[in-house]
Amino acid sequence: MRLSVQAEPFDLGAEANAFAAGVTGAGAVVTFTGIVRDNAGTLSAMEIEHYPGMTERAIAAITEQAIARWSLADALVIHRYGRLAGGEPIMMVATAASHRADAFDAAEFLMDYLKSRAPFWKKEIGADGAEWVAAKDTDEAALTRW
Amino acid sequence: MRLSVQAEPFDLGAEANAFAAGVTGAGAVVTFTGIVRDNAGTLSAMEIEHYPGMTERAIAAITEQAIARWSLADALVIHRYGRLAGGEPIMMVATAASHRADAFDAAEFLMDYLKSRAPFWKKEIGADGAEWVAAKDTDEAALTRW
Amino acid sequence: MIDVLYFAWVRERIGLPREKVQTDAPTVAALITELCAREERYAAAFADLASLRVALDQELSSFDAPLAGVREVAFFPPMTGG
Amino acid sequence: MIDVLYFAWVRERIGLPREKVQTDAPTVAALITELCAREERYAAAFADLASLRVALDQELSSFDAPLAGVREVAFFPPMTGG
Repeated sequence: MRLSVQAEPFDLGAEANAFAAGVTGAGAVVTFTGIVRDNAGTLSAMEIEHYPGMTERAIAAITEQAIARWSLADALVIHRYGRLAGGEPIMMVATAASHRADAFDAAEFLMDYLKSRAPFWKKEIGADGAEWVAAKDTDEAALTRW
Repeated sequence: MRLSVQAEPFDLGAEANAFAAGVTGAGAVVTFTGIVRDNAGTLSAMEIEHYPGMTERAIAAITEQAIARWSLADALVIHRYGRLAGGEPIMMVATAASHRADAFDAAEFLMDYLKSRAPFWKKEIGADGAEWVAAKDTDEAALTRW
Repeated sequence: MIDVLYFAWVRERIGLPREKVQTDAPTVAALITELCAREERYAAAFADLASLRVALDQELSSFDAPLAGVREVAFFPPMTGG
Repeated sequence: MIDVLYFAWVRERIGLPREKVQTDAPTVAALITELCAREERYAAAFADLASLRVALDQELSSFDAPLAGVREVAFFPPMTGG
């Protein structure tokens, strides 16, 4: 299990390869990567604030829950904070399991919980000012399926 | 859209990076990688047979359906054939969409359809002989959810 | 003349990957009956149709499908890709 | 003395990321009432509790939770990670 809360960019491919190389006996690896949307060339930036201490605790608790529930061979969570440019990766999760359904379900669970239960707040910085991203009702509703 | 049916190994990380670099405006990238299970060090090999011609047609049809249904920014499918050693990647899919639910659903759809509708057959080669992998009822049942 | 292809254990039981067959069979089922009448290895391969699939010109089809105009018939077990 | 932390627009409205508060408030709600009585910027930040979340010692909690033994209280809007 590797969990990282970091300001630095990460390399999706290098992380995915290192993760896959570290698991034995798993037949299925799923990765999810969130990227700052670069809408139609309007290179928007994003500022991500977090709650040092609680962030790490929340991510560890969510990931341990996923590993236990879906008998994962391993799991990875990387989440950045600070200023990110359009097109940059924000975060990624990876899951490894014997069968694909478990790897997919665990990755979706991680994403749903990280989105609404890990203390990060996104501020979108556009040409005409900055705005805090509002939480969506659908994100809160997504938790009820687990 | 990149579709490849190949005997050669592929590099998960390099493919994931190239795929993510090629999409603009997508906030979510999901990858699935299937790996030859190396059970408890019994390095089993796998022989994958396919139906040249039909394989490419089936993969293209399934992928085009996924792109249209989930408005994907892009999709990738790589599937190997021939002899594979334990721990080697068998295949991967990648999907890119604006939102995570679409990227996840499309990747799961691709996997469910590739598994039961693309003409590949797996033979497991163990210490005491070779055996064709039997199709699972659950794989056929998985198609009904789409 | 029609190209008939066999994959996986169907290929192994029949002992060849493909062959040209001269037939007037109107349907896939009729072609299977003709093949089974030839030799025991065909009968063994086609013993349980529930565990077989058929593709006509590289599209999945059914055993009662007509063969008129078809150039390539393939028989194989349920697919196990992914 | 209790550490009180503010994040995102709560931090911006109140104008500081953290402060030490001397309080005997028995619950989170009582602490909020005390803070709102101080200055307008607190009242503005806490105007709509439905759009706020609270964590006690880095665990999500509720506004009616007791403060006894708590060292760190954090107020913030619903989270938007991922």
